[in-house]
Amino acid sequence: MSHQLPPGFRLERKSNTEEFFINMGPQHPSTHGALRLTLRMDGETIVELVPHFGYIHRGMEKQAESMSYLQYIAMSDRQDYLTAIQNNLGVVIALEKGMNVGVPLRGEYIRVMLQELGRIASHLVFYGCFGGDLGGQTCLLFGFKEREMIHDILEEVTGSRLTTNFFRPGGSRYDVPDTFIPRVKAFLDHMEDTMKDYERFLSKNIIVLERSIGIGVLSKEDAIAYGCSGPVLRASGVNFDVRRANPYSIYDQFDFEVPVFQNGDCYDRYKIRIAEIHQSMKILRQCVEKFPEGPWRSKEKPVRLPVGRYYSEIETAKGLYATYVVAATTGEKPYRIHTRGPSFPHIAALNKMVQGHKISDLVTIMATLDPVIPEIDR
Amino acid sequence: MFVPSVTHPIGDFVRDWVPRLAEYLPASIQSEDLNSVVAFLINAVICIIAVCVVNIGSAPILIYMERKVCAHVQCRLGPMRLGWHGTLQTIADVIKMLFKEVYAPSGADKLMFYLAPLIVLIAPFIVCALIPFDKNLVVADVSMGIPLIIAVNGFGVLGILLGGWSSNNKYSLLGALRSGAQMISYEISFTMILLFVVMISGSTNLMSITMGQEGTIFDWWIFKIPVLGFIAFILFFISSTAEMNRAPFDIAEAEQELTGGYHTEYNGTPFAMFYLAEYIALITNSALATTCFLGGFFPPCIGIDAVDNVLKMVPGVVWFFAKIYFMVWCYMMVRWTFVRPRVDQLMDFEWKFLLPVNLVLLVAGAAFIAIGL
Amino acid sequence: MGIINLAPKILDPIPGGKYVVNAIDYVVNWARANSIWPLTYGTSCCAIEMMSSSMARYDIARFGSEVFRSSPRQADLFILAGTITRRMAPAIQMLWEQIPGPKYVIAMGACTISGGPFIYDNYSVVRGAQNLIPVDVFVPGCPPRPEALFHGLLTLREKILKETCRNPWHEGEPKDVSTMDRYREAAKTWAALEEMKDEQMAEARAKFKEENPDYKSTFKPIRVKKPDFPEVERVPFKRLGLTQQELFAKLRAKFPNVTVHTRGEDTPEDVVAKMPADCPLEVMLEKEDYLNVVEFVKNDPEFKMDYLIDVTAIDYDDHFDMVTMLRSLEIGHKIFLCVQLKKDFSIEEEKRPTSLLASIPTISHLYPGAEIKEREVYDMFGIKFENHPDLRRIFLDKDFVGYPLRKDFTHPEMIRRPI
Amino acid sequence: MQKQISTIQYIKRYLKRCITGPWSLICGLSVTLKYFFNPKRIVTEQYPENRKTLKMHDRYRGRLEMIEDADGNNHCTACGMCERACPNASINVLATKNIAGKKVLGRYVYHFASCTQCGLCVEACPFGAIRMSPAFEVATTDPNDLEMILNKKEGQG
Repeated sequence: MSHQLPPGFRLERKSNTEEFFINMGPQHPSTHGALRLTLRMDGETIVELVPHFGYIHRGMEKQAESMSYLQYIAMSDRQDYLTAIQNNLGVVIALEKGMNVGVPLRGEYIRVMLQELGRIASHLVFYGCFGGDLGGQTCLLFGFKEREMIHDILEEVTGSRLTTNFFRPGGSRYDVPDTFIPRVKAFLDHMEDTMKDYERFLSKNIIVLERSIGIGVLSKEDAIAYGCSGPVLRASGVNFDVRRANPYSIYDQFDFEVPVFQNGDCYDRYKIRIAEIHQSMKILRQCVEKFPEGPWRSKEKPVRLPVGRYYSEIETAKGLYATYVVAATTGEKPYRIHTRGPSFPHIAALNKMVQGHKISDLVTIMATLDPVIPEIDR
Repeated sequence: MFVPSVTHPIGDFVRDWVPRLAEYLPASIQSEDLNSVVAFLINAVICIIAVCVVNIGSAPILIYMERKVCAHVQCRLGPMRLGWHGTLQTIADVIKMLFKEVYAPSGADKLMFYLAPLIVLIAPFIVCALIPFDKNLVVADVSMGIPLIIAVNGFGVLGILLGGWSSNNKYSLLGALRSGAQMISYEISFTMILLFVVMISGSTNLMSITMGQEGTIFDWWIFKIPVLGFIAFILFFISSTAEMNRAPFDIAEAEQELTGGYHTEYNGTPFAMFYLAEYIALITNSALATTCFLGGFFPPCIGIDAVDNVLKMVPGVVWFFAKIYFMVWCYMMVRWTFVRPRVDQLMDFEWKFLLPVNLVLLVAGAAFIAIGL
Repeated sequence: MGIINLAPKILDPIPGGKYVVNAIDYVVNWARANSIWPLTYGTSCCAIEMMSSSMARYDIARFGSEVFRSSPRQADLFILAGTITRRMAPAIQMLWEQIPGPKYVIAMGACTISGGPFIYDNYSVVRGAQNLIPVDVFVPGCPPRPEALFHGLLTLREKILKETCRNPWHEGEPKDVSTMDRYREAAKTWAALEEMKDEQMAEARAKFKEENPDYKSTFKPIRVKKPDFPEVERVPFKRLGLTQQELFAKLRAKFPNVTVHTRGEDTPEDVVAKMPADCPLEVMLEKEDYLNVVEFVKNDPEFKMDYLIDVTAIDYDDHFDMVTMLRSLEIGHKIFLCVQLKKDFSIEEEKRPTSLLASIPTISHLYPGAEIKEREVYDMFGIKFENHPDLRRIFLDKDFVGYPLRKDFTHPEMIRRPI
Repeated sequence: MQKQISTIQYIKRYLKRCITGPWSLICGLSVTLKYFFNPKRIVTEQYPENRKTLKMHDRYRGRLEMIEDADGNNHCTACGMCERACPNASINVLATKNIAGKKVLGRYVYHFASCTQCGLCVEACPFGAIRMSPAFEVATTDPNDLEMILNKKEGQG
C-alpha cells in the first residue's frame, strides 16, 4: 500500500490499524511557546513525532552582525528569557576572553549570586509548569509566587524584571545596593520553608509518581548522542556540569554537589531540578557569608575585540549555553556570533522519548524538558 | 386515572383551590379527573420553575465560589473589582456570553452541534427534581428514585459524545471518546455505591433514605455503619467526581493536552450551557451525597438536647444547602489540589481498584446487615 | 451581537424606547468591559510577563480575566505577547478570525507594536501586529511589567465602555506599517525643516556674528565622572583533559594535513603553544579528511569526543568555514574542527544567492544530534550535507528564497540599519 | 524497559501503593488547606488601588526621559552617542544650529514604540543628560502617542 507520509516521518508502517495525524501548535497551551509538533497517532498512542521549529525564528544571528558587542548583550536577554541574566554572562565571558580583562572578586560574587538566583527562578518556573501541565493549576501559581521574590531582587539590582542587560566585560553595570544581601538572606530563609511545602505537595504525590516514573526514558547513550545537557543529561546518569567541568567565574571556590540521577525518566528530571534548587541555595548561602567589599568592576575599556574566534560556555538552568564569537576585524562589531542553546538538542531527542507513550505523556515529557522556544529558534 | 403526586407546600394549596375554581366552569366539562390533572399541571409548572431557579441560580454562585476558593488556595484574591469582592463577576460573564457571536465551525453537524449542550443540561435537571430538600419539599417523590437517577445520569455522556463528534475537530473527538470511556466505567462504581445505600437503607425512595437517617449525627449513613459507611462515602466522592468530569478526573477537557476537549469548538451561549451544566451537575451530585450519606435535611444533632433543640429550630432547607455547599467546597479543594491521572491510569484505577473495593463493600454491607441488624 | 444591534431600530419608535436602549447599552457594556477573557497565546518574553500577571502576585483574576481560554472560540481578548514572525503570522490571523465578536486586541511589548529590537536587518519578523490584525491598545515595554499590562486592560475597558448599540463594535482593518522606518523618516523630515530654517536664519546669523564677533557660549557641558576601577588581569579558567599541544600533536601524527589558523610567520605549533588554557583548540581540515577525522576523534580512546556541542558555519567572500565543536564528556577536552569549503563559483552569478554553494558529508550517523544542527546550517548558509537523512529547511518556510546568514543575503522586506 | 516481577511482588507493591497513595494525597491536601485557611499568605498587590503606594525601584527602566531643570534647560549637546548606542535606532538626535551657528540639540525624538529599555543610551551619554524614568502606565490606544519629543527647549550653547 503506497502511503505518502508528511515530511519528517520516517518509521515504516507496522500496525494495521488506521493511523492519523495530529497537529499540536504553534499555539497550544503545553508546547511552551510557538513550537509545532506533528504527531502520528495510533489511537491515543504516539507512533512518531516530528517537531517543526521556526515559528519564533527572529534572525538574531543575522542582526548581531550589524550590532556592536554591547548591543548584543542586550539582545541575548531575549533568547532564554527565563534566565536572561545567565545569557548575559555567557556572552560577556566570550567578550572578556577577547578583550583579556578580568573581574574583581566582588564582581565575581555578584555574578555567581545572580546566576544562582536566575537558576532558582528558572527551576521554579519548571516546577510550576510541570505541575500545571499535569493538570494541577495550583502548582503553576506556587512556582511563580516565589519567583516574584527573585524578580524583585533582580529588578532592584539590574533595573528590569526579565531583560536584565546587566553584565559588562570586566564586571557588571552597577554595584549591588546595600539592601541586596539582606534581601537574599530573607529570600533564602523564606525559600527553605516553602520548598518543604512544595515538595510535600508534589514530590510524593501518587498521581505524579504514576505519571512520571518510567515515562519518557532517555538512556545515557541517547542523551549523550543527541547532545542533551544540563538537568536532562544529568538525570540520565551523566555527571556533566560546566560549573564543575570547566569552572567559569569563581565556581571552583564553592562547595556544592552536582546531583546526578540514573533513570532518565520524567520523575528523575523533576527531582534533579528540585535538588538543584537546594544546591543553588547552598551556593547562595556561602556567597552571603563571604560577600567581599572592594571594587566590583575592572577598568572600563571600549569593547573592541582583536581578530580571532572566541568561545565561552556556561551552565544555565537549562544546560550548556555556548557563545561563539568571530571577529574578522578589530572593532566594535562582530563578524558573526553564534549561540548554542541547550533546548535545541532536547527537542531533537523528543521523538526518541515519546514513542509508544500516550498524548498525555507527551505533555509531561515536554514539561520536564523545560524548553524555551525562542532560544531554539533564536 | 393515575396522576403522580407532587409534594411541596404549595401543592396542597393548589389541590384545594383547583376544584373550587372549577365550579365556575360549565358543568358539562367538570370532572374529578380533570381537576386533579389541572392541579398536577399547575404544580408541575411551579416545580419546573423552582428547579430552574435552584439550578440556574446556584450555578453563578458556584462559579464565583470556585474562583474564590481556587484563588485563596493559590494565595491570591480572585475577582475583586466588580461588586463587593467581585460578587457580580459571574453575572457579567453570563451577560457577556449571551451577547457573543455564535457560529459553528465549518464541517460541523449543525443540528447535533447545537443539540449537545441541551442534552448535557437535561440530566442534572432531572436528578435535581428527585432530591428531597425538606420533609415536604420534593418535586417528584418517586418510589424508584435511585434507579431513575442511575438511568438519567447515563444520559449526560451522550451530550458530551455528540458535542465532541459533531465539532469536526480531532481534539474534541479525542476528548469526547475519553469522556465516554471514563463515564461508562465510573458509572459502574457510582451505581454500586448507590446500591450499597439502597441495601443498607432498604429503600430506593430518596425520601425514605433520608428519613432513615433521623436522629443524631451518628445515625447518618456515613457514620451509622462503622468504617464501611465512610469508605462508601469516599468511593462515592471519587466516582461522582469522575462522573462530573471534574478535575482531577477532567481528562475529557484536559486543557493542557486537548485545549478543552469536547467543548473546544463551542462559543457563546452553547459554551455557556456546557459551563453551566458542569456546575449544575456539581450541585446535584453534592445534593445526592448529602441525601445518601450526610443525613439530608436533618441537622447535625449530637445527642445533647440543649444543643439539638437550637439546631432543630433552623429549617431543614438551610441545613440541606449548608451541607451541599460543604460538599461543593470539598469537591473544589480536591480539584485545586491534585494533578490529573492519565487516561489509561484512570481506567486502571476504576477496574483494578474501585470496582473490587466496591464489590467487597457490598458483601461486607450485606454481612453487616445479616449479623448486626 | 446581531440582536443587540437591532435594539435601537425596534425600540426607538416606541415612546420611552430610548431609555430602554440606554439601559441595555449600560448593562451589556458593563458586562463586556468587566468580563474580558483572554486567549492563551504567547510566543516569547512577553508571554512570561503575561503569565506573571495572572499569578498570585499580580492576579489578573481581580479584573475577572483569569479565565485564560486555550480555544479562541471562547475568548474575547487577544493579548499579542511576543514577537510575531512571518511564519507565525497566518496562525495569528486565523486565531483572530476564530474569536467571536466583539473581540479586542492588546499589542503587548515593543515587538508587537513595531518590531521592537528586531526592526532592522531582519528578514523574519513582522514589524508590528497592526500589519496583520487591527489592534486596540498598545502597551509599550520590553517586556511591560504586569502593572503596565493591567493599565492596558483598564485602557481597553474605557474603550469598550464608549461603545453603544448605535455605535457598535465593528471589525477594524489592519494597517500596513511594515515598511515604516521611523528613524529615517524623522531624520528626513528634520533635514528638510533644517534646510528651510537655514535659509530663514541666514540673515539673522550673519547679523549676530557682526554684532558679537567674539561670542563664546556660556554653556559648558559637565562630563559625568565615572568611578575609577583597577585593572584586573584575567585568570584563564580551569581546563580538564589533554592540553591543546598534546591534542594537536596527536591529531597531526594521524592526519598530517591538519593545521590551525596562523597569522604572519608563526608555525602552527607556536600558535597552539600560545593559546590561553581555556581557549579550545580549533584545527583546520581538508574537506576530504573531515569524516575520517570525526570518526577518529570519536572512537580513539585518547580523544573520546563523544559529545557534539554544535555545528555552525561562517560565511566569507569565497569560502565557508564550517565549524564542528566536539567535546569529550569523560576526559573533558574540546576540539573544534574547522573545514574550509570553497564556494562553487561555476554557478552563474545571479543564481548564486539562491543556490547551494558547497557540500560536505554529514556526520549525523555518528552523532544523531548533528541532524538538526546540520539542517540549521543548510537553512542558514545553503551548505549541502551529503547523505543527510532529512535535509529540509528548519527555521524558515520551504519556499523562502535565499540563505540569510550569508553576507550577500538580501530580502525585500529587510531594512538596513541606519547607524 | 519494564522489568518482569513475580506475582507476590506485584501484590505487595499494589497493597503498598494502596496505603502510601492516599497518604500522599492527604499530604498534598494538607498544603492547600493550610494555604486556604491562612489569609496572611496572600501576596496579591492590588494595582489600580495601590497607585499611591506603588513605587518602582530607583534603577527601574520605564522609559527614556530628559533631565531638565526648572526652566526646562537640558544638558544635551547633540553629540549623538545615545543614538549610536541604541540597538534598534529608537532615538533620533536631531541637531540644529543656533543663532551663533553652533550645533545644538533641536529635537530629541524618542520612538517609544520600538524602545526595549536596555538602558545603553543612558550608559553611553557622557553628560548625564538622559535617564530612565520609572513611568510604567504607558498604555495607549493611539500608536502616534508613542512617538515622543523629549526636550522642551532647544539645547544650550
